[in-house]
Amino acid sequence: MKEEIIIAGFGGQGVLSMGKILAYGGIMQDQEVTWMPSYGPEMRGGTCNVSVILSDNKISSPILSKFDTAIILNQQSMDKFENQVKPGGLLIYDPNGITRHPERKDITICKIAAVDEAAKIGNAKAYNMIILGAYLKKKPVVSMENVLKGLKKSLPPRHHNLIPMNEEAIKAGMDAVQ
Amino acid sequence: MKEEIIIAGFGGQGVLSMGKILAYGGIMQDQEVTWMPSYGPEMRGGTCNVSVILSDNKISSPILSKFDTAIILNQQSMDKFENQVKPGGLLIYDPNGITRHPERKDITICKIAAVDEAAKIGNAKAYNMIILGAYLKKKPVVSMENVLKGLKKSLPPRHHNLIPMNEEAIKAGMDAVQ
Amino acid sequence: MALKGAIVVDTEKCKGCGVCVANCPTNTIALSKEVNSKGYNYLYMANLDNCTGCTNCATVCPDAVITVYRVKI
Amino acid sequence: MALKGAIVVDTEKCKGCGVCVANCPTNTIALSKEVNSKGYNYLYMANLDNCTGCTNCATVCPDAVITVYRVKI
Amino acid sequence: MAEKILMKGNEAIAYAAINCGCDGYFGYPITPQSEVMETLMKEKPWESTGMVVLQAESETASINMVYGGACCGKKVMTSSSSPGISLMCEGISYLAGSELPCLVVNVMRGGPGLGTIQPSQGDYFQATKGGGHGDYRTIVLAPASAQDMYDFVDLAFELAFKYRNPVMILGDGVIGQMMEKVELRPSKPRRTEAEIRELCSSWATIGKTADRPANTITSLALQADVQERFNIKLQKKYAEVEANEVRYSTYKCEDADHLIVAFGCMSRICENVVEIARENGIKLGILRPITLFPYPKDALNALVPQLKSIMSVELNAGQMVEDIKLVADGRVPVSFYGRQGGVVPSPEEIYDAFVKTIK
Amino acid sequence: MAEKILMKGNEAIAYAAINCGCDGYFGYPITPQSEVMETLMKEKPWESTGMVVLQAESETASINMVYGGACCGKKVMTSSSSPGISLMCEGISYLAGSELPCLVVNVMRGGPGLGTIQPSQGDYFQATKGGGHGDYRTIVLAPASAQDMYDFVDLAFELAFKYRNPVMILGDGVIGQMMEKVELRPSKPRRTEAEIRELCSSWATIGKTADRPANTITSLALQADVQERFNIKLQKKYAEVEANEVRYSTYKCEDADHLIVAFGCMSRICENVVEIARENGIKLGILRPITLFPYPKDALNALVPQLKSIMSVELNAGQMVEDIKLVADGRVPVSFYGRQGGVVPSPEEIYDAFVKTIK
Amino acid sequence: MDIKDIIKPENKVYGRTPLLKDAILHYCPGCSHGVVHKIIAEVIEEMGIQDKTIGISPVGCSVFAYNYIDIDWQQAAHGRAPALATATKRLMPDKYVFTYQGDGDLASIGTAEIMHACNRGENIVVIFINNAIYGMTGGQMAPTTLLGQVTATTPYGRKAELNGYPLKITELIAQLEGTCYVTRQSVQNPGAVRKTKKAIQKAFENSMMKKGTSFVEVVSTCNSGWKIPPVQANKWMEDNMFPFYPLGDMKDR
Amino acid sequence: MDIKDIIKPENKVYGRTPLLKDAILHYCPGCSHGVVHKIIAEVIEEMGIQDKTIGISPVGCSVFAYNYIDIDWQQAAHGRAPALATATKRLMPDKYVFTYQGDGDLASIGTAEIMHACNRGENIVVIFINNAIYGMTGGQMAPTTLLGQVTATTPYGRKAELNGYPLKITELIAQLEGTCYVTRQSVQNPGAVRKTKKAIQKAFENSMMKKGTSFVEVVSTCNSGWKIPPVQANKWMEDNMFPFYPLGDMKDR
Ligand SMILES: Cc1ncc(C[n+]2csc(CCOP(=O)(O)OP(=O)(O)O)c2C)c(N)n1
Ligand SMILES: Cc1ncc(C[n+]2csc(CCOP(=O)(O)OP(=O)(O)O)c2C)c(N)n1
Ligand code: SF4
Ligand code: SF4
Ligand code: SF4
Ligand code: SF4
Ligand code: SF4
Ligand code: SF4
Ligand SMILES: [Mg+2]
Ligand SMILES: [Mg+2]
Repeated sequence: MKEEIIIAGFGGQGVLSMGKILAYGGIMQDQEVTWMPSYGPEMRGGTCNVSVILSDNKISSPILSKFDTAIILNQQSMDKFENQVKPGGLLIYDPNGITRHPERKDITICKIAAVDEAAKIGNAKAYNMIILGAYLKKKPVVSMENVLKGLKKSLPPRHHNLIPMNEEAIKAGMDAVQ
Repeated sequence: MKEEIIIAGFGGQGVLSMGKILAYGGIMQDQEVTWMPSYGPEMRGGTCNVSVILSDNKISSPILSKFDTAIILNQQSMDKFENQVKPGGLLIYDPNGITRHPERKDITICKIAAVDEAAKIGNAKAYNMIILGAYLKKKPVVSMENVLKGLKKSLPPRHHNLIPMNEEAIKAGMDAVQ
Repeated sequence: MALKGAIVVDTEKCKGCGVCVANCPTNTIALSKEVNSKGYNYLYMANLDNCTGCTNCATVCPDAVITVYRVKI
Repeated sequence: MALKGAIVVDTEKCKGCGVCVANCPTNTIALSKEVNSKGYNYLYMANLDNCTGCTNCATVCPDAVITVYRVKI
Repeated sequence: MAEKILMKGNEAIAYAAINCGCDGYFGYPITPQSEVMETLMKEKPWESTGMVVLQAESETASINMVYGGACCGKKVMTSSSSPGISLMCEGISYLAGSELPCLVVNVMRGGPGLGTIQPSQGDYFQATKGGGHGDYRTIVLAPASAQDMYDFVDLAFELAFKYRNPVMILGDGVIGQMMEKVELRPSKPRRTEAEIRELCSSWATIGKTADRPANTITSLALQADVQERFNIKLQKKYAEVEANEVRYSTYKCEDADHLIVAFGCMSRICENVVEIARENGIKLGILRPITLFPYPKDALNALVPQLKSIMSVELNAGQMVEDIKLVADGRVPVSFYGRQGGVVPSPEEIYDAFVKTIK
Repeated sequence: MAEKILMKGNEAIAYAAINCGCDGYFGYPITPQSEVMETLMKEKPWESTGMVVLQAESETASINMVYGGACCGKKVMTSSSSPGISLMCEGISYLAGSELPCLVVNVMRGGPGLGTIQPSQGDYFQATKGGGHGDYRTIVLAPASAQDMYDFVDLAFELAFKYRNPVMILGDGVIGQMMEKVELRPSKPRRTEAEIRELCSSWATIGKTADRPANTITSLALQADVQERFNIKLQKKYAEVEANEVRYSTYKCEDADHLIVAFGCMSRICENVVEIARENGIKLGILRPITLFPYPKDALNALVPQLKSIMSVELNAGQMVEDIKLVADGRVPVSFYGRQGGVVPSPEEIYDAFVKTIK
Repeated sequence: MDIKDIIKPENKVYGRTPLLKDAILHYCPGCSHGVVHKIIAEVIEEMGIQDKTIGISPVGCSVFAYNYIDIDWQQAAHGRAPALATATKRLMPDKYVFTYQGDGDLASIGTAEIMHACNRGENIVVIFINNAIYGMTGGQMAPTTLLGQVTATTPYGRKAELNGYPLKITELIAQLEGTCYVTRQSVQNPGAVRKTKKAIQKAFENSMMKKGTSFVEVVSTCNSGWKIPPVQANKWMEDNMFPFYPLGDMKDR
Repeated sequence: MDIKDIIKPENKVYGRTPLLKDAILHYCPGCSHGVVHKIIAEVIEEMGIQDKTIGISPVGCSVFAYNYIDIDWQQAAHGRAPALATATKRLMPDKYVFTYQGDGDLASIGTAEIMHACNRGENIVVIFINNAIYGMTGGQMAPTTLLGQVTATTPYGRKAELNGYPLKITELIAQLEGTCYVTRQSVQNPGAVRKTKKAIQKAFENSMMKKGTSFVEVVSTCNSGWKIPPVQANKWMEDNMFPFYPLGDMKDR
C-alpha cells in the first residue's frame, strides 16, 4: 500500500498537524512515512501545505508532483493542486472560501463544509479533525485506533485530555460525507 | 647586465631603504628592478632583509636562492646568506656584531666597519649609506649621479636637505674600502 | 459646532487585527462576521452615527487601509 | 636602619628600553655603551652603592630580566 | 526494538546530540534549521546530561564558541544554513588549522546572498573545497533522511576526534524540514573529565598540570617553513581520511549501463528515476556519495569501465559534477542536471533530462 | 612617456584606485596588504578627486560598506588578506547575488587559520569556486607584477560594471610587498552624478525620481521559482563572461612538448624554469592564466594535443590543478608541484620537480 | 447628514500616503512594522524628499520594506545595514539615508556595525524596531527579550544565567559621541504614533545638518512571536516592555 | 658591604616568576604587554591556579602570549576571544578563564563578542590592553586612538569627521548588567603596576564567585606604533591618554 497525500490551505487551518497525525497513524501500523511541509518565514497569512506519504515499503522521493489525494482548503491551493491529483485519485475540499470549484472529471471529488460542521459541534479548533475524518471515511488508509494512537503521540501529554474531543470531530467529519 | 643582491641585518639598520635607493638608482639608468623585502609583524628586534635585482632585461623571478652580492650586517644573516653567494660573487659585511667571520674562499669578501665610519663622520644615521658606498666602490652597478637621483626620488621632499649628507656618507664608505 | 465623520475601509487589505477598534473613542467600528478573500474579518462602521472623524483608527492602522472624512456641522 | 640592595640583570634578555632607569629613585642604574647579541644597550648598575633594593626597576621591567636582592644594614 | 519517533531532520540532530554525549551546542537562528536549537532548548539537556546550549549573538560568535569548546576536548557543535555558514568561514579555517574536532551542520538553502529559504545543494564547493582560506578540508557527511541526520551526529563526533578535524553534516531544507520515523540509538553518556584528560591531555586546554608542558591551541606560525611542515602534516592527515573514511552506497549498479551520481535528498529522489528507467528497459544505477570529502573516487572509478554515461544530479548549477569528471578523466561522458534556487525536481523531470543525455 | 615610479604592488593598488576614478575604499588593516589603505590615507584623495577612504571596524563591515557603495552605482573597493577575505564570504555572496559591481583585492597569505603572513596562493578555490554560499562567481584577475596590480584596478572596475559583478584581484604577499617600476596611466576622473544617473539609473539606489519606478537592490526571493529564474540568469551571465573575458599569456609555447601552468608570482618564477629546461634541451612552455575565472580553458585545450605533460605549479596543496585536469580530461598527464605555508620555491627547485615528472 | 455626503474628496482628513505602494503588507495582522512603515512614508512625503531618500532594509520581518515604501532601497545582510548606510551617505552626502532594523538585526549580530556607525557619527537615521523577539525566523529570543519572557529558544522564560540579560542598547548608543539624537518611542495608540512620527521627522532633518547619527527606537509588538493577539499585545507591551524600556528622548543636541 | 654579599638567594626580594617561560619576549623594548604578562603570571602563581587557568590570546602583538605564560592557552581569531572564553568557562566552570585582548581586537572587530559576553555575564576575566593603536600590523588607527593622534592610517592625526571618535568602550561595558567589576589601570610605574596586579587578582577571584564578568583595562603604550621611545611614551600616555581615559574603578559589585 502506498498513499500520497497533499494537504493545502492557509496557515492556521491546522494543515501541518493534520498531516502529522496521519503520519503518526501510519507509523502505528508499521508503515514508512514522510511528512514534508512547505515552509516559509513566520509571517502569518500565507498559504501552507504538507505532503504526506504512507507506504508499506521504503519511500524514495518525498517530493511529489502527483498525488493520490489532495485535501484543499483555500482557492490558491485549488488553483495549484487540482491538476496534481492522479487520474482516479481523490480531491477533498472545503467549499468555504472557494470561488472556483474543481472541474476534473477523472477523479473523485468530495466536498466537506468543515467550517459549518465545526460550528455545529461548537469547536472551531476541531476544523482540521473534521477534514481528517472526511478523508478517512473516503480512504480508510489508517484505522481509527491508529489515528488515535497517532494523536496521542503527536500531542504533548498536557493536551491528551483533548483527544476525546478530537475523536468526536473526526467522527463528525466521517459522518458529514457519503 | 644583471645584479642580484641581498642586504640583510637587523630592523633599524636601514636595510630596506638602502635597497630602495639602489633600486631607484637602477630605474634612473633605465633598468628593470625588483625590491623584495622579508616582511613580518611590526614588533622590533627581528632580522630583516631585502633582495634587489637590477637588470637590463625583464626580470622573471624576484625570489632568489643565489646572489651576486650579499651585504651582511649581523650574525644571523651571515649564518643564513654566506652560502647563498654565487661562486665568484661578493660578500660585504660589517664585522661589528659578527662572531663568526665568513669562511668561503671562492668569493670576494670585503669588510667595512661602518659603525666606526659613521662615528667618524659623526652621523650614526648614515650607517647604511656608508655600507652602500662600500658596495658601489666594489661594484659600480649604479653611477653616483643615478644614486643621488634615486635618493631624491626615494626621500620625501621635506628630507631633500639630507641628500648632501648622504652623499658624503656614501663617499666615506667608498673611501673606507679598497 | 460638532464634528461628524466617516471612514472608508479597504476591506480586501484589512487584516482584522482590531487595533483600530480598540482605539476608536466613539465605539463606531467593529470587525465583520464575514471574511475577505484572505480569510480575515475585516473592519466596518458598526455605528455609523458615532464617528467624529478623529482619525485615531486610521492613525494606528498598520495596514493603512482606512481613509477618514470629516465635516463640521 | 638602612636598606642596601643590588640587582642582577639578565643582560642577554634586556632590551635596553630604559623604563627601569626612569623609575629608579636612587639613580643606580644606566644603559651600557656595549650591546648584547641582539644589538641592545643593556642595563647595568652604574652606581653600585646607591641601590636600596626597592624593586621599582624590576617591577616595571617589561622583560622581567631584573632580580633584586636586599639586606638590612 | 528501539522506539521509532516521527521527527524532522532538524529535530533528529538535536536528539542525537543529547543522546551521543555532546557537551555543547552554540548557534544562531536561521531558517530552515532553527528547530535544532529550539528542540535543544525545549529538552533542557543541561538538566539531564549537563550539555550546554547557548544562543550566540551571531554565527561568527557561534563558530568561535565552538572553537573554544573544541580546545577543551569537548564534543561541541553548531548548526546553521548557507548565509550563516559563510559567516563561519574564517572560524572553520581556524578550527581546521588548529586541528580541532567539532561538528558543523549546514542545512542548505538557495543562494547566493539572502536567496531563498527553500532547499538547495549550492554549498557543495564551499563545504568540500573550503569556503575559508588556505588548504584545509572538513570531512563532509551528506544525510538523505532524518535517520541519517540522527546517526551522522555520533559518527561525525567519532570522526572529528579520530582525526582532530572539523566534520560537517551537509543537509538541506528537505532533509531538515521533512518528518520521518527515526529509530533512537542507545544513548552514550558525556565523557567525564577523567576520560577527556585521558584522551586529549596531549593537546587540549584543560589546565596545565605538572606532568606535562602547557598546551597551546593555535594556527599561527610566523616562519614559512614551520607553517609548511604543518601544512604537509595536514595534507597527510587528509590523505589518511581519504584512504579510510570513504562512505557511499549504490543502488542497482551491478548491471548498470548508466549511472546517476547524487547525494543527500537527491539520491532518494533519483531512486524513483531508476525505477522509471528500468521500466523503460534502461539499466540505470545510482552512486550516492555519503562522504563528500573524502569523495568515493575509487568506487566511482571501479564503475567507469562498465558505464556508457554518468549524470550528476544536484540542487545547484553544477558543482559535484567536477569531482565526477576528475575521476572519469575522459573515459565516459559526464553530464549534469540540476535545479536551483530551492526548486526540487521530480523524478519524472530528471528522467526526461537523463534520457536526453543518452540519445 | 609616462613617469615610472618604484612602488610596492600594494601601493600600486592605491594609486591606481585614485587614478582610475574610484569613488570609495573601505578596509581593515591586515598584513601583507595594509599599505593599500595607508597609501590612500597618505594621499588624501578626498581632497583631490573626492574619493572616500574609510577604515572600517572589521572586514565584515568593509565588505558591507562596499555593498552599500555599490548599490549607489559607485566604483567601490576593499582589500584584505586571506583570513579577512573569509570574513567577507557572506558579503561577497550578497554582492554577487544582488549583481553589484565592486572590486575586492586579496593579497593572499599562508593559511589555514591565522597561518603565516608570508605569500601563498591557498585561496584559489575560495576565489574561483565561491567561498560564500550558493552558485555565484566572481571574476578573478591574477596579477604577476606591481604594474599588473596597478593596471588591473581599472580593468576590474570596467569588468565589474560591464557585468554588474564583483571582481577580485587575487594577489599574494610577493606581489603586494615587492617594489617594481610602475608606469602610471592617464588618469580618469570620477564619474559625475549625471554620468552615474545615465549609466546606472535602471538599477542603482540614487534616489527615486518621477520618471522611473523605485530601484531595489536585493538578493532575496521567497519563491523558489523566482529565485531559480534569477539563478539561471546569473549562470547565463557567467557563461557570457567565460565567452568574452578570458585573459592569459603564454611563454615559449609554440614548440613546447611540456607545459607549466602557473599564475601570479609563480608564473614569473617559472619563466626561469623554462630557461633552465631549454638549456637542458627540454622544450618547456608556460601558460599563465590571467583570469582565473573565467579560466582559459580553450587556450589550454588547444595546447593539449601537442603536449607530453602538464605541470601545475602553485603556492598551495594543489587547487588550480583540478581546473587543468578538467580541461585535459585524461588526454595528457597532469602533475602538480607546490609549496605551502608561505614558502616560495626557487626556479631550480621547480625544475628538479618538473624533471622527475617527465622521467 | 448622510454618510454619502461626508465621504467626499474635499472632506478627506486622513488617507493612505501615495508614498506607500499598493501592495498588501505581508506582516501579520496588527504588527507594529506596518505602522512604522506608514509614518516613515508620511514623513518622506511631507518633507518632499522621495527622490533624495535611500532606505536600507534589514534581514528580519521588515526585509521586504522595499515592497511598501516607494523609494530606492538597499537590502542589507543580517545586521549590516549601518555599514551600507555609512558608505551610501559618505558617497552621496546630499541624500537622506536611513536604516530600518529589528532587534536581532541591530542588537545581536549587528552590534559592532551599529555601535561603530553611531560612534563615527555617520549622518544617517536609524529606525530600530524593538519587539523583543526574532519575528521572521519564528519567535526566538532577541537580545532585548525580557527576563522571564517565553520564546522559541527560551521556552521556560529567559533566565539571566542561561541566556544573559536583556540589552538596553539604546542607552549605550546615547552615550556615543557620534550620536546627536536618541529617542525611544512606540506606536500603540494615536498619540504615540504622532510622537514617533515627529521623532522620525526630526531625525531626517538632523541628518542634513551634519550633527551626527539620529537613532529612533520604537518599542513594538510581535503578536505572532509573542503568541498574543494584537490588541492584547499592545497592552502586554505597555505593562511589560515600558517599565524596562522607558519611553522618551535620551539625547538631543 | 660588597655586592657579592647582597646577591644571595636568601636576600632575593623580587625575581622572575617561574610562571614566565624562559623565552625572550618578542615585544619591542619597553612595550607594556611585557609588564602585563608578568603580573598575570605572578597572580596565577600566587593564587596557585596554574592547573586551573586557561588563557585566550588575541590577534595582535600579544598573539604569542602563549609562548610566555606557562599555562594552557587558546589562540583566538581576531576579536573573538570572548566567544572562546564563553564556551570554555561554560563547559569547564571550575576553571579560571581569561581573555587578553588589544584595542583593535576588543573594541573594533570584536565589539559584538565582548559586548555580548559581558552582557551575558560570563564568569570570565577580560584583560584589555588599550594602547590606542594597532601594534602588530604596523601602527594603524584603533577605535581608541585619540583625536589628533598620528597613526599609519591617520597620518595627519585622527579627525572625528573622517575617522570617527575615540571609543570609551570600558565605560559602556561598565553599564552592562552582566559585569561585576570594571576598572581602568596602567603599568608605567611601580605603583601603577601594583594596582593593576591587585585588580587582576580581584578579577580572577570574582570569576569563581559567579558574579559575572570582570573587566580590567590597562592603558598602555606602543612605542613602535606611536614612534616615541619607551620612556617618553609613558610620559605621552600620562599626558594624553589619562585625561581621556581616566584611571580607576568604574564598577565593583
Ligand atoms: C547571517 C544570517 N543569520 C541569520 C539569519 C536568519 N534570520 C533572519 S531574520 C532574523 C532575525 C529577525 O529578528 P529581528 O531582527 O528582531 O527582526 P523582526 O523579524 O523581529 O522584525 C534571523 C536570525 C539570516 N538571514 N542571516
Ligand atoms: C580577520 C583579521 N583581520 C585583520 C587581521 C590583522 N591584524 C592582526 S593584529 C591586528 C590589530 C592589532 O591591534 P590591537 O588589537 O590593538 O593589538 P596590539 O597589536 O596593539 O596589541 C590586525 C588588524 C587579522 N589577523 N585577522
Ligand atoms: S487596524 Fe487596519 S488592518 Fe487592523 S482591523 Fe483596523 S482597519 Fe483592519
Ligand atoms: S475616525 Fe475616530 S471616531 Fe471615526 S471610526 Fe475612526 S477612531 Fe472612531
Ligand atoms: S626595563 Fe628591563 S628591558 Fe628595559 S632596560 Fe631595564 S632591564 Fe632592560
Ligand atoms: S632596586 Fe630600586 S634602587 Fe635598586 S636599581 Fe632597582 S629601582 Fe634602583
Ligand atoms: S512575525 Fe512578528 S514582527 Fe514579523 S510580521 Fe508577524 S508580528 Fe510582525
Ligand atoms: S608594536 Fe607596539 S604593542 Fe606591539 S610589541 Fe611593539 S610596542 Fe608593543
Ligand atoms: Mg525583532
Ligand atoms: Mg592596540
